[in-house]
Amino acid sequence: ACGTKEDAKEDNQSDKTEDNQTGDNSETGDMEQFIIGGIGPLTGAAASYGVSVKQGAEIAVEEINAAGGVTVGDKKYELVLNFMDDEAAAEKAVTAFNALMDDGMNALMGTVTSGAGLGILDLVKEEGILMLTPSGSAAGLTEPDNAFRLCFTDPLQGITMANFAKDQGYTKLAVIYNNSDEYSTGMMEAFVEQVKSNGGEIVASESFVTNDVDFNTQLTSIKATDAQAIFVPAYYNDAAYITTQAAALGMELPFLGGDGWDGVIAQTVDPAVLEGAIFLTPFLATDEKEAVKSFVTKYEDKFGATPDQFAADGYDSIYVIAAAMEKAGSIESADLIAAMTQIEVDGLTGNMTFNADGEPNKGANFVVIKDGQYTAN
Amino acid sequence: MKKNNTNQKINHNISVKNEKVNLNAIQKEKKAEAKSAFNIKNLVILLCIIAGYFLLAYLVEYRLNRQFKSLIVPIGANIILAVSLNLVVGFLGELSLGHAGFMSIGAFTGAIFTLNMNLPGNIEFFLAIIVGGIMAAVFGFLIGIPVLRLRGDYLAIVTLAFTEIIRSIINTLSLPAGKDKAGELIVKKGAMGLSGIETYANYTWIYIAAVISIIVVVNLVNSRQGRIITSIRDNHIAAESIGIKVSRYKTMAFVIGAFFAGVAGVINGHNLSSIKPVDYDYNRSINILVFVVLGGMGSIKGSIIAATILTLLPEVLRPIRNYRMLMYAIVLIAIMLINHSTWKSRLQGNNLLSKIFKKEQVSE
Amino acid sequence: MEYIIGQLINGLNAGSIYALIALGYSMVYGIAKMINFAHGDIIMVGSYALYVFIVLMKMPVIVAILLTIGFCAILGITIERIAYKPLRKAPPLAVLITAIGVSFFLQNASLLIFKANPIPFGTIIKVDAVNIGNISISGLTIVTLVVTFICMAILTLFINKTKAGSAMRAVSEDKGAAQLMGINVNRTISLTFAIGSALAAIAGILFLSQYPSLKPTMGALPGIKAFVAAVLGGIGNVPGAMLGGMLLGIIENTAKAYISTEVSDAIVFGVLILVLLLKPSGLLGKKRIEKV
Amino acid sequence: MALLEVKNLGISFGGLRAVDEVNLSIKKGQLFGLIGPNGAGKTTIFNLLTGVYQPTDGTILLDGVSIVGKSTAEISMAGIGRTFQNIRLFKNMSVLDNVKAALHNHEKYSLLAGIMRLPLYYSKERQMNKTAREILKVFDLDKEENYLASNLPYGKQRKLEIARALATRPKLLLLDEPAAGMNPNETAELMDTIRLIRDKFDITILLIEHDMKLVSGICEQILVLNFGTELANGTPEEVLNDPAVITAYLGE
Amino acid sequence: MALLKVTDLQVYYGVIQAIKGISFEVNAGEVIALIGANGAGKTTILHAITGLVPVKSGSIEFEVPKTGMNDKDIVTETVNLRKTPAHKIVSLGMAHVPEGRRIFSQLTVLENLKMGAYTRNDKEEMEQTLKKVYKRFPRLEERKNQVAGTLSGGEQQMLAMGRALMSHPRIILMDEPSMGLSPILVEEIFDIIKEISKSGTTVLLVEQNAKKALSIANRAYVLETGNIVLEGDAKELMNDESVKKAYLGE
Ligand SMILES: Nc1ncnc2c1ncn2[C@@H]1O[C@H](COP(=O)(O)OP(=O)(O)OP(=O)(O)O)[C@@H](O)[C@H]1O
Ligand SMILES: Nc1ncnc2c1ncn2[C@@H]1O[C@H](COP(=O)(O)OP(=O)(O)OP(=O)(O)O)[C@@H](O)[C@H]1O
Ligand SMILES: [Mg+2]
Ligand SMILES: [Mg+2]
Repeated sequence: ACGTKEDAKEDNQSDKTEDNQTGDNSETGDMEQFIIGGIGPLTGAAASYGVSVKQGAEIAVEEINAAGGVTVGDKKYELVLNFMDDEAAAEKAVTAFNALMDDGMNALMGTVTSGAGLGILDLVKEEGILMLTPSGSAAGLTEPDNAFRLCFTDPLQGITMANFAKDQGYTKLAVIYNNSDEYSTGMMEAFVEQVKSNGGEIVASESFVTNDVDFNTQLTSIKATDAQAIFVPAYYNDAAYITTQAAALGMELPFLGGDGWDGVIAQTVDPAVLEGAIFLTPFLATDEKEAVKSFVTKYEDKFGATPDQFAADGYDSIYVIAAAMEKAGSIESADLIAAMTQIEVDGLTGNMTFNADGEPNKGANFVVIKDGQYTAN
Repeated sequence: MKKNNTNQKINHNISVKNEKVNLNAIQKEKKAEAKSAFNIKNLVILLCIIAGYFLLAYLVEYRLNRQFKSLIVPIGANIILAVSLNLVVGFLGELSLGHAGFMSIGAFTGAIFTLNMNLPGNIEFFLAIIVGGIMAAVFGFLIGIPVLRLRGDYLAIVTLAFTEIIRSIINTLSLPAGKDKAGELIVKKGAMGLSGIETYANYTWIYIAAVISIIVVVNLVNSRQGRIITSIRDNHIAAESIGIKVSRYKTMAFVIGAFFAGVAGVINGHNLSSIKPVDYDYNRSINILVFVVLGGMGSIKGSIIAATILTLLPEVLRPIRNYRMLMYAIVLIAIMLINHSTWKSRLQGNNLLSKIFKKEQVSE
Repeated sequence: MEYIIGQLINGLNAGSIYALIALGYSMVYGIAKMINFAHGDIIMVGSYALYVFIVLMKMPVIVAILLTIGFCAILGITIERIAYKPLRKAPPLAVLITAIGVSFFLQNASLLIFKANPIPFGTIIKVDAVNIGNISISGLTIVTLVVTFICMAILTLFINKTKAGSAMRAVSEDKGAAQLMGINVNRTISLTFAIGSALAAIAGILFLSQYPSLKPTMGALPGIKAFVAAVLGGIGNVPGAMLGGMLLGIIENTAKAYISTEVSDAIVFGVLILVLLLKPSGLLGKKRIEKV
Repeated sequence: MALLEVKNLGISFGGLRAVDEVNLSIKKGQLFGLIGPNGAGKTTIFNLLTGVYQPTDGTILLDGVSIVGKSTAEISMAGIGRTFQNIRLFKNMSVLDNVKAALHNHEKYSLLAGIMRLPLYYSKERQMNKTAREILKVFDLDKEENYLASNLPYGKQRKLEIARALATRPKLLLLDEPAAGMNPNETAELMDTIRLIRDKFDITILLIEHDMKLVSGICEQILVLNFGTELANGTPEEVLNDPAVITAYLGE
Repeated sequence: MALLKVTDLQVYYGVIQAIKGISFEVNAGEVIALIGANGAGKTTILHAITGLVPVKSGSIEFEVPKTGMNDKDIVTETVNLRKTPAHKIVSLGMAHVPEGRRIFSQLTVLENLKMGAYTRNDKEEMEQTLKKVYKRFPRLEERKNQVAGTLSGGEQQMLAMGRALMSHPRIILMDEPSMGLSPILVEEIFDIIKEISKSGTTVLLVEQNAKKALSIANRAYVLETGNIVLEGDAKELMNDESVKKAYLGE
């Protein structure tokens, strides 16, 4: 019984520990603030994804504020990004979300990972606040009317890649996927479905778990089959290991990937092993588009690293929210949500609009890796 | 032979002697011997419990901000976990890293139950807690029988292994996740976890659950069975020599621990609305163990406080953003060092948290 | 056939790394009687150190390797002095917890220093694959095997044949009595951690060569796998660690290859449990006799 | 008919034949001494009688019932209590709880009763406290009932171990060097206590001891072991004057 | 000048004061007995001297030959053991047979004995000492490859003494060496102690068996709850009424 008294004390003290805002470094003091909450992993195994999103978003926030903030009706708003760590765990995401609500969050950019997102969905629903997930690709994430998504869904990608494989004339396919990660599993399941309905066959379905680094066994098994191509719905660091080890085993099968592959070259010691790999991505750091170029330079100056797709997603998410604000002419959640379906944003990840289900419509372009370079296909 | 039968107690001989240093242990405070259940002590406790509830209610309704409101259930769940693990580690003296596994079993059983039943909310949740707890207990029994023959670090690794087995097995199962709008049964791949779980858990539920688990464990350790369990911890050979069926009572403690881990799992699941097998890996077991050791093995109050503080700590540390988890690590190490530092033992002879609450110390 | 052997080699490949890590794990346990949960993270630190020396400081490989090993040895001693030594008289579990704290600390410290993004870092050990018929064994696998074996041999000799070694065994049993024999307990324990961490560094270097990417959390999984390996072989027993590591690698890969990649973990741990039930102190671990 | 009947008992450890062809017959109520050089196998015999080791051959009958192959716990329930050469108390439990733990087979109540604190719990606990205190009183440990066992001075620790063994209501009590490390006064006191418990709890006692004052003082019959086998067996007078015993064990 | 000189020694366990400022000295060649009831503080004193427990105050002076530790030397200096790291004490020529034996129970008998000679580098002489030890304790030679932990109580006591002798000490501290030994062995042990002292090794002996201890000791100190209450010639103490009553059980 006495335990609860204890936490009570703790809580009261920590009421003071509010205000952990980031990004409000522009001197436009008189403007009102519009607080965008961010949730994603900044520590733990998935930290890199969260950090990228955060950093991309920070750049967007700075740009917008520097340009005098967001005009909503006759008011101008300064954007404030308040990004909190959820260690990619639903449990932490819940408290992070509530902490953000305490800090007066106006709209949520998050979560970065799907699992955490599903954990806060109920809360988001009852708050009715605008939620835009930059990179959470699990199908269920956009189920509430006030939840939107900036990236593709896993199923969509899986299906697209399956059809692509068909066009390439691959009928026997192998997959290696992360069965402890819904992004990877989701994509895999859709892919397998589609391949089958396209009359193809899956000759090998191998799995691994997060943090695995040794894929030789899976690859050796695939090598023993007559697969024509390997589909790897996974993130770039897994992809880097897989391709490298495949090469070491002397396998020449072409690789098909998902948007998680973006950044794989930077992750691979000898990009030669990636030669010919094809994947789907809305963003390419090497893209010639002006917007992309300037973003990439800014990002590299500020963070000393090439931005990956997560960074781009974060960046775009901020612009989408800003666009929604302007369109809505108010910062009421209801208006923002209504506005989401009416806006059209030309972002780093393509020109996008959003449908009532919260899904984005945007062109995905295939990317082939040729002589260590991403090249539009 | 004599005071310290050291040559048996390899490398503990020093510490064994040092146990003597602690003062409050020289004379354990006398327990008032109650004649029956109806006595002042119990009455006071009852009142304290009720008062505690109203205080909590008041805090949640009027004082706490959302961040900390949303921490009530996790704190409560962790208290249940810590207290029940303490039964195994602190009182039985066996190092188990299987708690996350039992939690997982509870969480998934409970979630599947509520997803597929559609009874009125609270009844459904109550039943889910029972079912989840029992399921975990059953596994605790099945695992305990063979595994509890092992001791110390070997038991630790085996229970850890068991946690991982549970995880990867659930990963591969396909779970019934209730019916969709069309009335079709949804089957989810374990790896994808379960989502859309009703968030039944609230401060009332967790308060009741936590209080019950605490009462059960406290009463248990002060009962005949509890005495047997602690005697096994202190010297299993002597315990056998006075007619104690060691494995039987080990299993008992283990199963009870598993049951409450399961209960905590169910609550955890119905607080998050979405659960994944990976959420219950060995790291979680380790975190629970940290609560127990930090709070002091064999100290229920210690576990309660440690669970509370360590659940709050990362949240309180949010303002220092990037340095948060680093700080967490430092604080963790610091507390352990202070707890056992010599100057500490000189003026206290015991555990930091036990400065607030007295507790008996365990040498192994 | 070729397939089977191919898979066996994969097993050896992974196994030799586990074995190498397990060596350090097991020896620290054997002497200091503590599960050093930070062992895996020392591997991580070692890998980053190597990266710093070679890529950022442009040092010659050999120098870098030696520096890395030295650095980790010192790190090991420092950790022991700061986080474990004050707890000599505390119940063993207390040390386990600080070890976990140290592990958190190292991970998050390198997260702050080197950022979250994985850093690709190629192998520094270039040995051509050996081809027997149409089976090819990667040079690295062979190097790792050889190094692991050498380490094991040296370590075994050191512990059983040298004076310092016997001092270690005495300390592991009764620090007080060891002192009465004229053994410097603190130095002996420091030495233990130095050697353990040096082994971790070597493991880190080879691990990195096999799996060329740096990540603050990279040590966690190999750490726990090695722990399992050590227990499988009989924790505290050096040859056991080697055996355990190899077996673990082979079992794991066979399970993946012939049963299912999805349940391979379950199978590995299942085997561990079975072994311990049949041989409660691991394959080579000798049973501690408790006279009544 | 004898309470304990041991016939050509034997056990080997690896090559070593620690106990060999030992016969032992103890009558009800007897105070029996087991002596012999260090390493003769005395403690090992205790371990065999209590099921800690399983004999490689021989039979052990307690009240005519064989206890070979029974577990230590079962043997205790069958009526053999013991103390250890190197004290094995429940160090972190109170003196009272040490004894109460040993009462567990006599004052039973269900787990449920304990957890729910049913009336049965209170009555049984009260009963246990009463019995435990009576036993402690015999060893005048009643004033220290709330001390942690590990904080008792050495002599009292030995007594507590005996008290704990008694609490299991044994027919036969095995004492392994009860006077070890006690000074003459403490030993003298102990002798009285041993006699007292034999009469008060009317039990049979088999004790190992190197203190001849004690052995000759209270034992009615003595078995002398040497290298695991019987060297002599008889009354103190016979045994202690047996030249073989003198050369092998007593000296001068 | 005394070989070992303890002045105003105070030792605490936490807040409990176990030794309340005692002083005594041991001259070269003497056998000194420390007697006292359980818990008087005998073991604590020995532990304090060899640095197993921290000393609160007081000094412990030990006389050592200037050049190394070979007995022919006459030139000596006194070192304060309080300032000497515990592990250096053995090499100064002091060995300790601790209470409860503290043998390395997982090591074999032989390994245990070797441990005793840890600080010695003189191989041949070591072999000699080993032979001597085996001569004194034949049982140890029989069992040299048995795991020490499985030795009988008495065998363990022999091992503990043998181990101490392996360091070839000038003074040897013994904590109840006769404990748990058969009468004949007790005799033997005390004979051995006599021999040891004859062979020029000084002995500081803690005993429960006051009668025997006093019979072989030159001088003795009687300890009660951390204080020295009586001291003097062993023979005289034997006839001291209070001693008789309290420790000789007459
Ligand atoms: N578990 C064991 N493994 C190997 N040898 C053993 C074991 N237990 C006892 N022994 C040996 O058996 C012999 C008898 O041991 P035991 O402890 O019975 O002697 P004891 O008569 O009790 O001697 P003491 O009076 O010194 O205690 C000893 O030589 C001992 O070394
Ligand atoms: N590690 C310790 N912590 C606390 N108190 C201790 C410790 N060791 C000994 N004591 C206490 O210090 C006092 C002296 O103990 P010590 O062991 O020196 O007595 P002793 O004369 O050796 O007794 P015995 O004859 O039983 O060996 C006793 O009261 C004992 O309880
Ligand atoms: Mg014995
Ligand atoms: Mg003593």
